[in-house]
Amino acid sequence: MTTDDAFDLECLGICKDFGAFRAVDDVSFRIPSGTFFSILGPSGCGKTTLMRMIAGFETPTQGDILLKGRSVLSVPPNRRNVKMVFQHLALFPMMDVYENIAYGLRCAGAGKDEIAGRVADVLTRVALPDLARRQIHQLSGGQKQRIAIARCMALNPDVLLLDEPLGALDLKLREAMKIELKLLQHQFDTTFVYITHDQSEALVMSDYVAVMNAGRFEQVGRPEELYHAPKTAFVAGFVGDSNRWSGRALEVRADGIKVETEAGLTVVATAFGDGAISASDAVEVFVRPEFIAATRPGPDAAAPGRNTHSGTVDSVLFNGASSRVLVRSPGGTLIEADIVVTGGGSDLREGDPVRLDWPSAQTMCFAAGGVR
Amino acid sequence: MTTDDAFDLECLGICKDFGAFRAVDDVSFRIPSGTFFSILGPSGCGKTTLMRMIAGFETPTQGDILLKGRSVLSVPPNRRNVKMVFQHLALFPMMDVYENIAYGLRCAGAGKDEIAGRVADVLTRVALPDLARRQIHQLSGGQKQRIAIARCMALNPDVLLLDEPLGALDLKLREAMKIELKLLQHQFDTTFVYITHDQSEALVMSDYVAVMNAGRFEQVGRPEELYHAPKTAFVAGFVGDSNRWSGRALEVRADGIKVETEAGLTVVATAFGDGAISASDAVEVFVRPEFIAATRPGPDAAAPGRNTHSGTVDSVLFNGASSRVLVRSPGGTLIEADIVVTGGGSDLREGDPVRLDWPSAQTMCFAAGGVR
Amino acid sequence: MTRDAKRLSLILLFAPFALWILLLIVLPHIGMVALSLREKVAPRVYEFGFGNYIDFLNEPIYWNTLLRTASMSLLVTALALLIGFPIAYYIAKIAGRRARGALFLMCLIPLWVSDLIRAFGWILLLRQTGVISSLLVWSGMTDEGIEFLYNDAAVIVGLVYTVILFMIVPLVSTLDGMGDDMIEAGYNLGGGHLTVLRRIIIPYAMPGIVAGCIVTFMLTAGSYLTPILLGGKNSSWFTEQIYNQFITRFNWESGAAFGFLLLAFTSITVWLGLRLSGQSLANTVART
Amino acid sequence: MAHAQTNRALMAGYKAYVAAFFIFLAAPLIAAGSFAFNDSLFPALPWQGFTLDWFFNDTEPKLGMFHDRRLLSGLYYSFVIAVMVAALSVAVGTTNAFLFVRREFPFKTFFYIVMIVPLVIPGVILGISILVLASNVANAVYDRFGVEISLLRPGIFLVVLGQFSFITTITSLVITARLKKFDLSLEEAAFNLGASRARVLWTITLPYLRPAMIASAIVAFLVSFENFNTTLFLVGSESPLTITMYDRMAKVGSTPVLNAVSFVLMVGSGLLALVSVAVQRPDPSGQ
Amino acid sequence: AVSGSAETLRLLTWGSYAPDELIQKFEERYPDIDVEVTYSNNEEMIAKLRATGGAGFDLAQPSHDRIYAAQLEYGIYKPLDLSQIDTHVMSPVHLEAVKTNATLDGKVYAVPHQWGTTGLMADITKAPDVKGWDDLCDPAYTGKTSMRLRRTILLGTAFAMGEDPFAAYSDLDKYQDLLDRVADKLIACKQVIKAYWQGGDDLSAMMLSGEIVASETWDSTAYKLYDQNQNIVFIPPETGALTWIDTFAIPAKGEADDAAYKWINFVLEPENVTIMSGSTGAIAAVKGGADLLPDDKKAAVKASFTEADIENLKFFANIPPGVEDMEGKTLEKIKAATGG
Ligand SMILES: Nc1ncnc2c1ncn2[C@@H]1O[C@H](COP(=O)(O)OP(=O)(O)OP(=O)(O)O)[C@@H](O)[C@H]1O
Ligand SMILES: Nc1ncnc2c1ncn2[C@@H]1O[C@H](COP(=O)(O)OP(=O)(O)OP(=O)(O)O)[C@@H](O)[C@H]1O
Ligand SMILES: NCCCCNCCCN
Ligand SMILES: [Mg+2]
Ligand SMILES: [Mg+2]
Repeated sequence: MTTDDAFDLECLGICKDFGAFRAVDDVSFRIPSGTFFSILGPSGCGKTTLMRMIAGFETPTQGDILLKGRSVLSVPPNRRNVKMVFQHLALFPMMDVYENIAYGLRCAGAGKDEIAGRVADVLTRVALPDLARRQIHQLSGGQKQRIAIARCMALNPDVLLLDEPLGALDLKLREAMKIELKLLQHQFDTTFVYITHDQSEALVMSDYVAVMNAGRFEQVGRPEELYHAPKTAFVAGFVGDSNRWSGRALEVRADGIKVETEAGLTVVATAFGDGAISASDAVEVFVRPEFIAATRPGPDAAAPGRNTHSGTVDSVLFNGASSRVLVRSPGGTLIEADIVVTGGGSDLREGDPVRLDWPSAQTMCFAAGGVR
Repeated sequence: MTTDDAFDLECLGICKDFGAFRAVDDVSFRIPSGTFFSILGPSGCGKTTLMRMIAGFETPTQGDILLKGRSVLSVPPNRRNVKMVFQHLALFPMMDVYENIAYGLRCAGAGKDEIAGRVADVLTRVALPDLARRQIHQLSGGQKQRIAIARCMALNPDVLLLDEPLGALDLKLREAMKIELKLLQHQFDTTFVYITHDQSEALVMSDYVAVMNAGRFEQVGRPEELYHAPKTAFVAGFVGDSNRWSGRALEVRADGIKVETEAGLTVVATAFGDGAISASDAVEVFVRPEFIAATRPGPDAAAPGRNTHSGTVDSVLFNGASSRVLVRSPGGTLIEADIVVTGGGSDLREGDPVRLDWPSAQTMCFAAGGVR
Repeated sequence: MTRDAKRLSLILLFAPFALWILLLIVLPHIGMVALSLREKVAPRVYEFGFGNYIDFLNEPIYWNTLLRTASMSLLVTALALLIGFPIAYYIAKIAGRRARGALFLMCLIPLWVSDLIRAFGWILLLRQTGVISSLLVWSGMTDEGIEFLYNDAAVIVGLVYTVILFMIVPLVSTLDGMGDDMIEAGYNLGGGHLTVLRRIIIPYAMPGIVAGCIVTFMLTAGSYLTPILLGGKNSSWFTEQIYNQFITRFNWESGAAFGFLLLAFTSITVWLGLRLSGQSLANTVART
Repeated sequence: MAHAQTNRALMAGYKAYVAAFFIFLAAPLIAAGSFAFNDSLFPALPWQGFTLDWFFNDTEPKLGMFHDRRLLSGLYYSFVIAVMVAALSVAVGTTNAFLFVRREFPFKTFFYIVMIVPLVIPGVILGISILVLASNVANAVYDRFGVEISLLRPGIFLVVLGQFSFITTITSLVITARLKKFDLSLEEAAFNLGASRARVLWTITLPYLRPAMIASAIVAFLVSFENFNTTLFLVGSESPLTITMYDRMAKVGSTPVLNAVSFVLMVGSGLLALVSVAVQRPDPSGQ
Repeated sequence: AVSGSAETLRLLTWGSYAPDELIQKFEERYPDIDVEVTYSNNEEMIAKLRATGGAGFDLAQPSHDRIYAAQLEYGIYKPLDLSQIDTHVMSPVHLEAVKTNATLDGKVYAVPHQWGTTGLMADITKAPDVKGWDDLCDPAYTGKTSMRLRRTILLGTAFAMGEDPFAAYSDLDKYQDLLDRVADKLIACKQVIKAYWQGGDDLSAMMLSGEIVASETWDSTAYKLYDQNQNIVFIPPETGALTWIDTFAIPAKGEADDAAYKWINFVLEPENVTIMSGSTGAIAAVKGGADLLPDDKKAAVKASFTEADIENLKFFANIPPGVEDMEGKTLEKIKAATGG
């Protein structure tokens, strides 16, 4: 990873303005060859705009884009070796599967036999060898997905861009395709840049994820890093579920920061992110539900390094393995915790008193006033 | 719950034929007042048809429908006190929010002042008091949702029917609306009949869920019952995630049924459902990922009442609290198990050897050949 | 695309449109207005003046005919709407998927033959010795044939027949866009048939109704053959006046004035209609 | 189940109304068509027996339409005019569609309304205004330069222009509607796959528009074929069929040969209509 | 005109004035000439030629009274080269009549072709006493008569009122006064008539079906119906049948003058006259024209005209500028009046 062309794609200080509005703001990143790279961010944060600049449909206001180490700013979109899978796939409805895949090869001036060979090859690789002569509307959602990828892969792109390609699929299929996409990327061993606003997609599939917000990259890292060591409050809130409380630092101690939330809950938290926190600073505190143990109140006292609170079960959100309980603390704060519901007598029920307990190491505290 | 009118809605042996095709097949159920009742089933199983019969848009081929204890078969749809939230909401685009809500009141002949009062009241209850004069196209998806409910609730219906009202929303909003809908139902204290094909919606919101398949009700029960004590293989597979294996019963023992799966895995399972199982019967076995513990292989031997297998990590699907590991058993079966990924050194990684272990009590075994 | 290329392609795309509108619509109409402002003073001698318009105003026959044409056109429009709406509704909302296409096609059948043949057909049906009258005599309902032709009623029947599909087509296409769930919601919330019709279906179909009415009205007011061929001794039609001015009286100047008056008068009527219904030309006719 | 019964009665009444309506639509055409087979010199009752003479007979007085030179030449001119009008108006309709769907320019809404206007101008007025302009220009040129521009005199060229002037609105609306539904990402996808602009237009966009272009060409053809009001003023010595038939009716006297022509036209148009439905059938792939 | 290559002779004429049989014969004789026919009537011929400035057609056939004013106003005809026309075969009376009517600045613009009359027609079994124009307004025939709402009926009615409209042309005020009285009469008449006919077609249909029993008509139409039903006869009105002569005139920008002259001479040949008259029902303005009628037509003419009737023929007089407009207005007034 020292020579430049070890990076399939590099963006250097990319900005894009639409009139007075800056849609993409100083984004820089480099993607090593063969990586599954996701860009994760809420709707309207500029993901599509960034991708369209890479594909060449928009020109950056500032910055440079390099493919395999060479600037492509002056290369028109139909000459860039970056292929794109569109949100609604954009398969050509007036052509069959074969013609869809052959289209790019024809544009490149490939011969008849070569085209036939490449189409057959790529169809085999997406495990749909028999579908060449199907019409597009005869395909299922998942098959369309794979054909859209095959159409691009037939051209051996340096980078494959995918703009929320699962967005239009229904729930069950989306789950299945998540795993499938990752397998396909392994199979082709090409750099995938994957756009999504669904954090679970990004986490499950990616080698690296960039979290984008309001035109900027907030953090780039492996999924576990983002989840367990978010650098900003935005990342903590956007990646994974959290209880989120605004509050004020009361005291900065060796074992953590003592925080009082707006609703009056006092917790000991650990500083995350770059901003230093001093007493009386406004802070944002995040605790993931799975770190909170909800148990029937017992005799054992608070352990050191843990936050312990009591409350009442407000409601039980049964969802199989992902069941949650909403607990109302005496101050009125609703706290969400993961629980196991077996349907047996030991299950928590609405109105039950309950004790909540979580490590202060898992209580992430950020200086407030950062982005969002 | 002994007098008839303790039930807001009763369906007795409802059938509906479209030509030779039976869309709804002998469905009977009763819904106690104030219940959140969901009908959960795959696409095309007859949910909408059933709901349309309740609303009066279709006439059952057979059976009776009772509202508050009185048959409504001969009551035209505009006189039934059942209101409906349509899948695409069907808000009237040529009227503003106020007029949409006032419409039903006007039809009922309410006076001007009464209408104004009721509209204001119901808007407050859905927490959108300032939106009366908005045009429909100026509302966000979630606001539309709430207006559609408000429009019905303004009429104090006996039963509110909701046909996949979250289907058109995007992911985040859908998550948020799940909880909101449940709160609204509490708030209005009206019987909701909720149609969905998304099991997590049904589980999280409902007091009772009916699982429907191919026109029939497979099982009606509390969410936990369906999840933990499914009566049919269909319910076990449709509600919650599962590892699912087809196999053959080798031996019926006191501590369970010994089953060999098609891929050669031998497990001890517990009989579920009504069909009796004898040796050499074909069976379907289901195990939920959260009951499978995946640990590094250690010295401890298999405990009684548990299934223990070893395998290799095929891939890790990191998804925060819902992370999974795909383990390949020696016979080649892929087994999914929930794991915790902390990002630390103790995490499982691709290629690691691993030991899987789960209770045979949680290994659900159904006689095969049932529906689907 | 560079800026210049963009400009160039815009100009290239705009050119055919501009040529079409300018050469075939704008200039001819300007020419017509200019012609209408010439007064004939002697053979081959003309002067600028409003004489042709003054003649029109001074001659009750002319403006009576114009008013008559306009009011009959409004009547035809209203009838076409009344008759056509249930048909459009049936096609868009009640007929099954298959039947829908077939019925829609059948609606278009009259379009596939010319005005002339349509009128010809009606003459064959309506005349005293025609099919309908003969059927009545044959069935013994009357002793002597009845003349259905040569009166205003015949003209109205013929005109409604000619224009009704221009009412039905836009209605079908707007009603088609209305989900069944909208209507069902109307009933579900307690509306009866009339309420649903009045408060939901009609307001929803309004753009289609207005589009249909505009086209129908303009076509009727501008029609020529049907009123001529089916009309009786009292039925004058304004286009016939225009034709007469041009063709039998060689008076192009006043013919042009009449033409302009017809255009202005019908346009004002349409404009009033749009104002009253709160619609705009772009969102009605364009949608169909 | 009283309400079900009233509903059923209402529905039966409704269906009867619909049936009556379609009888109303078909009646004059059936009348016009069926007298073509009446073995009589006049298209009127009484029925004198069945004959095909009005189609195939080759001698007066029952000269069949397929031997009637003037009707055949009218048919020919109608065809020529209709083909030209269809080709021109589809071409301009297509550029208009691109103009209004793909481009932004000042006063776009205004121009869009202007585009619709020709459809609602009475045909008679379109005809005379074009006639007046063309003759004035031709006269002026003749007076000044002594050159006769015969194209500007009544004749096929003016008829084509006159019909084109309002039929283009129809084709523009049809093609615009289809282009609006076009998913721009299809073009971008083609670009992304390496196609040039021209290739994208040729292989993606135009094929997508093809059904609308064919359907609007058929509509243009039929509307041109049946047009009378505009044509009446612009026709020269080469009369299209409607004018020929009108002259025949009003100036010569109609015989069932006119019914025979009507019959043939109905059959032809019906077939074309079927074709247009077939091409416009919403293809399941349509986005 | 260029000879050698095929040229087209574009005729602008009355329906039936160019029967296929003759056209075929003509094209056989002159293989390099194609004949193309546009059917029209007096008003439309002038309107068309006015629109084209006299272009678009090579030979027109307006009636003799429609040459002078049209030429004066619009210059749509070109002078004829009489040397190219076999004028010697024409009947001198008609030739002279047309020449007088159609000479401007010493140039002749038209020669005669066919003549005929406008008069009345009745089914004698049902309307035995139709004699004069005003009988069409006889209440006894309410709903059973018809007329064409054009200038002919104005003239006929004026004659029936004992006036000579042609004489009144010289004093247009007087003529207007006459027209007003005619209008009153015809407005009152609306109660009686069933409909105004537009062309020969609807008239034939109404008459043959018996829907009407009497009508104003062109004699040629009446002769055709006589073929079908011998009870339907042409009746020259007591005040005299109005007589027209349809002519040959060459449009100002005609492009095939040679062919036009060839056609004129061709149709004047005796055997062709018979064919032509068979088609038109009118009498050719050639010497012995009546004898060249086909036999059935001869019979019909015989059944209709006595010697006295022929003496009493009233030739249409030239229409001076302005009259067309006055008459037009009067017709509109009648049409618009809601009488019957
Ligand atoms: N052509 C344009 N002109 C003006 N603003 C634009 C344009 N394209 C995008 N924007 C704006 O730029 C911002 C980023 O848009 P973009 O489409 O990149 O968002 P996104 O992250 O892809 O969102 P989503 O997840 O909804 O697809 C949005 O606020 C959008 O409104
Ligand atoms: N009017 C009808 N005529 C014939 N078959 C119908 C009709 N309505 C529904 N069906 C059929 O009945 C079955 C059940 O349809 P229904 O709409 O009730 O399904 P659903 O459970 O609501 O599905 P989804 O989740 O996709 O909305 C389907 O197979 C459907 O095709
Ligand atoms: N006013 C003059 C009428 C001349 C009519 N010519 C008639 C020919 C009819 N076939
Ligand atoms: Mg996007
Ligand atoms: Mg449904």
